[in-house]
Amino acid sequence: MSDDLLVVEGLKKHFPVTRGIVFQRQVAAVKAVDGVSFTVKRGETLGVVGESGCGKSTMARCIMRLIEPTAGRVEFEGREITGLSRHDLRPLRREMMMVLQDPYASLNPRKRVGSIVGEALEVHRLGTAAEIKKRVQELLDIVGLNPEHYNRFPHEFSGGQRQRIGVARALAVNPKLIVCDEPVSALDVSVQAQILNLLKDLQQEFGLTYIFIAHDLNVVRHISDRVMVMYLGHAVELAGKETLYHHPLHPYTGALLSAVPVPNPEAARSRQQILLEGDVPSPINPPSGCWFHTRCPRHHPGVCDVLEPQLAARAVGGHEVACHYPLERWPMSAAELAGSLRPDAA
Amino acid sequence: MALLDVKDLRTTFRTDDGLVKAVEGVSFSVEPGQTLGIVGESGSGKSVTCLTIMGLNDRRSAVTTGEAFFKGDDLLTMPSSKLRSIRGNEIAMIFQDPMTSLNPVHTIGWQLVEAVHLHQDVSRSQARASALDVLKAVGIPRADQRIDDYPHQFSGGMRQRVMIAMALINNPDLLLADEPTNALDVKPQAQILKLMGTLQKEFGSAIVLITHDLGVVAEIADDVVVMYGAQVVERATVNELFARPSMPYTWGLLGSLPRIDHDVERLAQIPGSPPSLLNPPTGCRFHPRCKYAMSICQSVMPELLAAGGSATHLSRCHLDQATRDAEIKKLESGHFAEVT
Amino acid sequence: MAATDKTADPLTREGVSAGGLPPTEHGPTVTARSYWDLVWRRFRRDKGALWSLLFIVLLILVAFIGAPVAAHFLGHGPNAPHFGMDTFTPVGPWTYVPGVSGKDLLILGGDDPTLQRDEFLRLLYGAQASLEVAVGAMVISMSLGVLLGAIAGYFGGWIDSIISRLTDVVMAFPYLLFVIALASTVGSRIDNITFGFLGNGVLTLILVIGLFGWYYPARIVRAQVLSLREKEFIEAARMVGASDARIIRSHLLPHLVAPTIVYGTVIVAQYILAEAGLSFLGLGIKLPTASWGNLLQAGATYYLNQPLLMLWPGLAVLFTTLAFNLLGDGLRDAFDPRSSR
Amino acid sequence: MQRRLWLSIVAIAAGLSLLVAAGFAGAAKSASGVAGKAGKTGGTLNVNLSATDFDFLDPALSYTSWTWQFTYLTNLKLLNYPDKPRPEGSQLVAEASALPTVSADGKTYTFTIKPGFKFNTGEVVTAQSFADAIDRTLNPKMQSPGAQDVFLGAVVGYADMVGGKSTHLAGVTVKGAALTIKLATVDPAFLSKISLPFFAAIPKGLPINDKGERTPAMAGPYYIKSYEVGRQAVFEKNPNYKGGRVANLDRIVVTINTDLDQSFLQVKSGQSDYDAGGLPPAQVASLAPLLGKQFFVDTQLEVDYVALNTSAGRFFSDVNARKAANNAVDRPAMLRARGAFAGKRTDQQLPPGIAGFRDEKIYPIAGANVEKAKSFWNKGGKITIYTGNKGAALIQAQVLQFNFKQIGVDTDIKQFTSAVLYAKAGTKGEAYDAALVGWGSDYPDASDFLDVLLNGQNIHDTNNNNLAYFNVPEVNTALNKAAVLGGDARAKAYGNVDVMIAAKYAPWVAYDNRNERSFISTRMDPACFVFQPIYAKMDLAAACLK
Amino acid sequence: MTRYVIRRILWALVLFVVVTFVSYVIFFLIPADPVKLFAGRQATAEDLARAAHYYGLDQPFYVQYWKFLSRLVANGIIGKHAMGFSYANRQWISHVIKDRAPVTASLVFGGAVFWMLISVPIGILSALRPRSLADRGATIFVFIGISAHPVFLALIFLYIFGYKLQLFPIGSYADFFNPPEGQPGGPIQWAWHMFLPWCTFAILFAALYVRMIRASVIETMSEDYVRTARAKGAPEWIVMRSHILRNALLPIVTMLGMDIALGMGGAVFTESVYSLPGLGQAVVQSLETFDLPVTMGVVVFATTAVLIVNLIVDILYAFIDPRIKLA
Repeated sequence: MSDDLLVVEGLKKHFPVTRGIVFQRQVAAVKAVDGVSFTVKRGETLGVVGESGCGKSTMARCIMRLIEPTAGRVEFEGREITGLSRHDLRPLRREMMMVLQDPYASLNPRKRVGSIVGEALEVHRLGTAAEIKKRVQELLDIVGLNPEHYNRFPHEFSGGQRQRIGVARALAVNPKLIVCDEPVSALDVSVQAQILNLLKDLQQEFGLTYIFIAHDLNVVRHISDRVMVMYLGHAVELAGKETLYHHPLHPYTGALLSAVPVPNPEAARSRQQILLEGDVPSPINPPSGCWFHTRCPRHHPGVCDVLEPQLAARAVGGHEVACHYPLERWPMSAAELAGSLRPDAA
Repeated sequence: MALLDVKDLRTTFRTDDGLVKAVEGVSFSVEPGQTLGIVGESGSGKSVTCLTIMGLNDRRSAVTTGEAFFKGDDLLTMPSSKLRSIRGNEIAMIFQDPMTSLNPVHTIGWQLVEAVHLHQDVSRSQARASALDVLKAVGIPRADQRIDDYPHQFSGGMRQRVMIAMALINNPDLLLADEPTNALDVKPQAQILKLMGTLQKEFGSAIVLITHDLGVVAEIADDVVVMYGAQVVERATVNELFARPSMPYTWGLLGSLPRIDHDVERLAQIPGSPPSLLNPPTGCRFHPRCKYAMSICQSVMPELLAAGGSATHLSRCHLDQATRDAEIKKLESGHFAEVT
Repeated sequence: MAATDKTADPLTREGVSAGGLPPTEHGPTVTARSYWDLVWRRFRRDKGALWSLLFIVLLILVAFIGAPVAAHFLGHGPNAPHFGMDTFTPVGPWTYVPGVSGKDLLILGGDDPTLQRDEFLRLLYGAQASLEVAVGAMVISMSLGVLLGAIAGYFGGWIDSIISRLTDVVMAFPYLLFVIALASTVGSRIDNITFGFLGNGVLTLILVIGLFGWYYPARIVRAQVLSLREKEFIEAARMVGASDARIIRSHLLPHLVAPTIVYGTVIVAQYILAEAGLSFLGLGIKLPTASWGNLLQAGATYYLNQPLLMLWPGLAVLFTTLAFNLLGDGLRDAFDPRSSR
Repeated sequence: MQRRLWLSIVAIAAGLSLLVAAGFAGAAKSASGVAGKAGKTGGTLNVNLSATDFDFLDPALSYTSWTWQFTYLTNLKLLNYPDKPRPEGSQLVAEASALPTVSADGKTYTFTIKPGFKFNTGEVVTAQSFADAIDRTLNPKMQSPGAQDVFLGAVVGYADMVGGKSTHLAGVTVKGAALTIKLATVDPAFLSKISLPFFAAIPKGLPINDKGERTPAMAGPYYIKSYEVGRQAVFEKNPNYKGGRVANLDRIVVTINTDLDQSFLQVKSGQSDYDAGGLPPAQVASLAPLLGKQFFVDTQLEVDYVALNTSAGRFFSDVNARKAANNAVDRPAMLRARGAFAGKRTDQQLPPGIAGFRDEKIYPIAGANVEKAKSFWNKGGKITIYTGNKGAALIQAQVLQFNFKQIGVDTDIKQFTSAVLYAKAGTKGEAYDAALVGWGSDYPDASDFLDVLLNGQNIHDTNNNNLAYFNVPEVNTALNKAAVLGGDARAKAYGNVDVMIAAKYAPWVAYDNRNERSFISTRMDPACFVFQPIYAKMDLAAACLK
Repeated sequence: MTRYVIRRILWALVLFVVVTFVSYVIFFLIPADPVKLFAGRQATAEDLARAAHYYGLDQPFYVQYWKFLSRLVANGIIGKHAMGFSYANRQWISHVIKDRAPVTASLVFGGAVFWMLISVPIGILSALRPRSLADRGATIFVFIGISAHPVFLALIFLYIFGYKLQLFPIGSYADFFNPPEGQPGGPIQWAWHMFLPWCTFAILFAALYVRMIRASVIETMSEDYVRTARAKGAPEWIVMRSHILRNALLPIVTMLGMDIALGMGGAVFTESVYSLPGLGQAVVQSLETFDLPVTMGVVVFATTAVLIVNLIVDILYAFIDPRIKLA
C-alpha cells in the first residue's frame, strides 16, 4: 500500500460568469482554483492557509467531489476519483469526510442530533436503527458530548458543542481522510482549543489523515505536519511546518508570517512587518506571469510579470515554492525590509 | 485626570426571555494618548460597554446605571444634544464589520463630509478637502478618485480604513474601536493595526480597543481589561498581564492560543462554554469551568482586587497567591499548556 | 409582501443570537423541545392569531355542518324560493314568508324579490363554495409553486431559466381574459363536476385561480431553495453521500413547510377575495350555488333599497379574510421570530 | 358594472331590438302634414345614456335601439312613422316622398320626392340623396348590417352590389324627383324595410368607409351638432328643416356612459331629465305613484321566451315535454325578475301589437299549473338551460329550475356572457335543452318574428336565430305561404300560424312582452310625453319642457 | 447600462409576443363569433361569409395573429391604425385607448400617490414606536385594508359618502383636461370625482405598504450604518432622513413599480363599481360583446405599460441604489 493517501494533480476549478437574456452563455470564468498539485500521506495533517478567496475551500470541495473540478485529477488510495460516476463514488464517500466551517449553518436545524450524526450510517445502510442509535451514542461520547443527547436539536447546543457534533458526523463511518474547512474560525478562543485538541486526539486514536484549512497561521502551525500556502488559486509554497514557519521562501508567506499577531507584547512590538500594497487581484482576470507580482516586494519586471513560476522543490526536505526570487533568509534584515519596496515603485 | 473614567457601569437589557445583565459593574479609565485593550469572548459584555458609553444602546430595552466621565462630564447623564456634539467629534467609534457599517447608498465622500458638517461649520469644499486629507492619511490609494466611490466598491480592508478615516476626521480625543480587525484577513488586519498605531501617534488620540484576540492586544495596547460574563475579571498593564496573568480564566485564554512562536503538543482548554447572561452562575462567574474552583467560588462573587503586589494589576479570584505564583511560573517556563 | 419575502431559516439565526439554551453538556436527559413545539409555544402567545384560528375552525364547522343543520331546522334549503311575495324588494331580516309547508323564517331576509331565498342560509352555504374555491386553488397553486420553485431553485441551469421565464410570462399575463375564456369554454364542461361535494363552478374557479396563482409561491420557494442550497448542512448531506432525492426529501422540504403554511394561509385569504371578485363579475360560482361573491353581486343590485344585503356577504368576506391574514401573520411570527411585530 | 353589462347584454342579446308594430307596407296611409302635439318650444333637454354609448350616428351603420331613438330625430326618410303614440305612431306615412306608386306585379315602387327638404348644411334633399343612401349602405366597403339580405335582398341587382361587382344598385333609378325601385321578387314588407334608418337621406359625397361618419349632415328635424365618443353628444334643431314633424326642444345634450343608479337619482332631483339607458330594475317599483306624471309604461313589440331545443334526441323533442314546460313555468315570477312594470305576460310568439296577433289563452299565464303540466309529462328527466350571466337571466333561470323540479325534471344551469350564449345556442347540435332569450324585430312585421325564429328552412350550421331548432314541414309551408301574402290576408295567415305553433308544437315557453319604462324629470311636461311605438322609446322630438 | 436596457427591451419584446399570442389563442377558444357584429343579427350564411371574408375573420387564428402583429409593427405601436378598430363601434383602438387610458391612469397613479401619502407616515410612525397604541392602530388598519374586498369597500363608500351624505358623486368621471361642453371638468371636479375611487383603490395597497415600510424601517434601524451615523453625532432627524429612510424606501420603489402595474389589473373592480370609463371597463365590455380588437388593444397597452413601468423602475433603481449594477 502506498504511503500517499491522496494525490492531487493540476486541480482546476473555474466558475463560469454567465450573461444572457433567456439562456445564459459564458463570458468569463472565476479561476477559483487554477492548477494545484500536492499529496497527502497517511496519518499526516496537511495544513492549507491563505486569505479568504484564495480558493482553499473550493479546492477542498473539489477533492470531496462536492463540486466538479474543471480539470486535474484526484487520486484516493491510488484510485482516481475525478471521473467516477455518482454511483461509483458512493463507497468512496465513506472514506472521505468533511468538517465544515460554520457550526450553526452546517447542522440542519430541523433534525435531531441523532439523525444528523447517523445520516451517513443511514445513507450507506450500515446497520439497523438500533445499531445506528448505539453507534451515534458512542460517537457522541467520543467527541465529548453526553450520549443521551442524541434526541436533541442543534439549537440546544453551544457553538463548540455543535462543532463536536460536526466532528462526530464526520467520524461516523470511520473515514480515512477528514477535510477540515476552517473548523474553528467561528468559535470563541477558549472553545477553539477544545476542538483543536479533540481533532488531535482523534487523529491519534483512529489514525486519521487531515487536510486542515484555515486562515489563522497560529492554528495551522499547531495542528499541521506540512503546510501549503495558497494565493489566488495557486499553491505558492508547500513545506513541512517547521521549515515553512522558520524558513519561508515565498515573499507572500513571509508577508503573512510577519503579520501574525503574537500574544507577547515585546515580541509583537519588536516585530517587523512586510507590508503588501493593494488588494488581492480579481480571480476573473488574474495577473500575468506570477500571480503575486502586482503586490510582491521582490517583483522583478520582465521576469515575474511574464513567466509563470512553477511549484518546485527549492530546498531540502521537499520544500516547494513557486517563486522566481525566493527569500534568502528569515527573518529578513531591516535593510532588506527597508528596501522591500518594489523596484518599479520607486 | 483620566480622559475617560468609567465607574461601576451596569447595563441591563429587557428581552422576551427575561433580563439580560450585559454589563455588571465595569470600571476602568483611559489616559490621554494611551491605548486600552478590552479582551473577552463573545457575549462577555465588551461591546455593550462601549456602546453604553457612547449612548448607542437601544433606549427602549436598555437600562444603564453607573458613571462614565469624559473630561470630567458624565456621558451617561448629559443631555442628548451635548452627547451628540461629543459623539463623532471628541469620541469617535469604529465598528467591527466594515461591510455593514458604511451606508451603502452614499459615497464615502458624502459620509465623510457629513461627519465634518455635523461638528464643524465649514464650507463644502473645505469639508471635502479635509475628507480627502484623512483618506490619504489612512492610506487609500488614489484617494482623490476614490472619494466618490460607494462603499461596495472597496475591499474589506479598505472599507475599514474608510471607517477609521471617518472616525479620525474630526480629530477625536478618544477612539473606541470595537473589534476593528475581526472581519479581516491576517494581512489587512495587521495593516489596520499598524495604521491605528501610526495614527494614534499622529493624532494623539486615546484608543479603547475591543477584541477577542490577545495577539492584537499584545500588539498595541498599553493597558488591558479582561472581561468574562459581563464583568471585569482582570485589569493590568499589557506587560503585567502577559508576564503575570493572575487568574485561571486568563491562564486559560493564554494557554488555549496556538502560538506561532512556540510549539505545544496540546493546547490548554477551558472546558464548557461561556455563561448565559440571562441566568448567570452564582458566585464566581467562571467557577463552572474553573479547575481550581473551591466551594467558596460557588457562592461568593470575588471582588476585583489588587494582585501580585502591583497597584495597577487587579483581578477577580478567590485563589491564594501561592497557587497563582506556581501557575505563573509554569507559564513562564513554557509548560503552561500542559498543566491545565 | 416585503415582510413575507425574507423568511430565512429562523432557528439557525435564533441560535446565534440567543446563544441557544443553557449548555446541557452533562445535564440530565430531557425530552427535547422540537421545532414544532417551539412554533406552537410562540404561536400561542399571539392572541389575534389564536382567535383567528378558532374563527376559521368555527367557520368551517358552520359552513359544512352548521349549514345543513340550520337548513334542517328552518325547514327549507338555501335554494328554495319563496314565490308569491308581492314586493319588488327583498324582504328584510327576520321575516316570515309563505313556504312549501307553512311559514318559513328568513333570519336575514330574502336575497331577491322574485326568489326570496333565505339569505342567512345562502350565506352559510356560500361559505362552503368560497372556502372550497380558496382552499382548493391554494392547494393547486402552492403545490405547483412549491414543486416548480423547488425544481428551479435546486437544479438551476436551464431548468431554472425555463421555469423563471415561464413565471415572467404568467405574471405579465392578463388574468381576467384567461378567466373569462376558460369560464366560457372549458368552464361549461367542468362547472358541473362536483366530485359529489363541490358546488357548481367551484372546480372551474379552483383551476383558473390555482393555475394562475402559482407564480408567487414559485418565486418565493425558488429564492428559498436557492439560499437553502447554499447552506452548509446541504453540503454536509452531500458529503456523507446522500442522494438528490434524499437531500430534497429530508433536508429541503422540511424547511419549506413553514413558508408553505404561511403563504398558504395568506393565499387562502387572497383567493377568498378573488372568488368574490370573479363571481361579482359574473364569472365565478354558477347558480344556484351560493357563494359570497354572487351574494355580494346580488346584494349590490339592491344597495339603494336594501343595503344590508351587500353588508352580510361583504362582512363575511372581510372577517374570513381578516382571520386568514391574522393567522398567517401569527404563523409567520411563530415560524420566524425575527419578522416584524 | 353589473347593471351596465346587464343593459348591454339586453341590447346585444335581444339583438338590436327595434321593435315594430302593426305598421306594415299595405297599411301605409297618406297623411301629408304630420304633427305631434304642440307643446312649449325651446329649451335644452339633458339626457343621460347610462351604461352604454351610441354605436354609430351614421345612419348606414347604426343598429341599436337606443341609437335609433336619437337617429329618429335626425333621419329624413322616404316614409316614416309619425311622432305619435299607438296606433298612428306605428303606421307609415309619407315623409320626404309622397306615398309610392306600386306597379301591378308589385315589383316596382316609384317614390316622388317632395321639394323643400334640406340638410343642416343647406344642401337640398333630392331623389339622389336616397339613392345614394341605398348605394352607400349596400356598398361592401361600408360593411353595413343594412346590407343584410333580409332587407333589400329582393331588389334587382342586390347580389352584384353586395358582391362588390357594382357600386350602384341596379334596381334603383332616379329621374328628376322620382326614385324608382325595382324588385326581383315580390316583397310585401318592402315599405317597412325601405323605411329602416339605414336608408335615410344622406348628403352628396358622404364618404364610404366601414368606420362611418361621426357627425354626418342630416336632413331630419334635428342634426348632430357634436359627438364625442364615450362622453357626450349634442343634437340641435336643424335650422333648414321645413317638414311637418314636431321639434319642440332647441337642443338635446346626451351624456354618455353614465351610471344607472346615479342617473336615476339625477332625474329624480331634476339635474337630468331622462335616462335613455333605462332604469335600475330594483328602483322601478318606487315610481308607481308617479305613473302618468313622471313615469310612463308602454308595451314594446318584443317577446322574451325560453327556446326549447326540439332537435332529435334532446329532451324537448317530445312535444308533450314542451307542453308540460309551458304549463309548468311560473310566468309572473319570470316577469317579476325584471322588476316592477316590466312587461305583459304572454304564451304566444307574436307580440300583441303585431298585425295578425290574436290572444288565444293557450297556456296558464297567471302562474304555474303543475298538475296540468304533470298530465303532459311525469317521466322526470334532466335538462340543461343556457342563460346569461348577468341580471334577470340569472333569477329567471332559477325560477325555471324550480318550476321544472316541480314536475320532476332536474336542471343544469349554464351561464355565459351574452356573445357566447348566442353563439353557442346558435350552433346546430349544441347540447342544451332550453335557452333563455328574447327577440325584437327590425321591422314591424310578423315574418320578422315567425320566419326568422321558427321557420325550419332557415336553420344553418351556425349563427342560428331559430334556437328551438324548430323544423316542422307543416309550419314551414304555412309560413312560406303567408310570406308572399299582403294586407289583411297576410296578417290573418301569420296569426293562424302563430296560434298553431303555440298550441300544437309549443317550441317555446314565451313568457312576456317587455314594457318600456320611461322616467322623466319634473322639468319636463308630461303632456308632451309621446311613446313612439316603432322605436319603442320616448319620442324626443315631441318632448317639451314645462 | 445600455446593454442592460437593450437586454431588458429584448426580453420585454419576447414577453410581449408570448402574452399577445396566448391572449389571441385564448380569445379564439371562446365559442363566439364576431362576424355577427358586422353582418347583422339576421344575416344569412352568405351575409356572414361576405363579412367574414372582408375582415379576414375566416382565416385561421395564426394568420390573423400574424396580421395583427404585422400591423402593429408596420404602424408603430402607437400609430392610429396599429391595433385596428373595434368590432362593436368600429372606433380605432388607438382612440379607445386614448379616451380610456387617462381614466385608468388617473385612478392608478392618483391611487398610488394616495396610498403613498397614507402609508409612508403611518409606516414610519409605527416603526418608530413598535407595539405602541399608534402602531396597533396601524396594524388594525393594515389588516382591514388587506382583507376588505375593493368591491365591498366601493359599495360601502358609495352608499355612505355618495348616497347618504351626498358628499361625492355616485360614480362618474370628470375630465382633467378639455371636458365636453356643459360637463364637469378641470382639476377640482376631477379630484372630486376621483376621490372615492382613489380611496378604494389606495386602501388595499396602503395597507400592504404600511406593513412593508414598517418592516423595512425597523430592519434598517438595526443596520450597522445607522449606528455609525449616530456615532458620528448625527441628530435623529438626520439619521432618519439620510440614513434610515433613504435606505428603507429603496425596496419600496421597486414594489411601487410592480404594484402600479398590478394595479392596472385591480382597476377593473374599482372602475366597474364607480362607473369609470377606463381600460378595465373596456376590456370587460369587450369580452361581453366579443370585441377582440378592444381586448387585444387593452392587453397590448397594459402589457406594454407594465413592461415599460418595470423597465423604468429597474433603471431608476439602479440610479438610486449604487449597489445595483446593470450589466
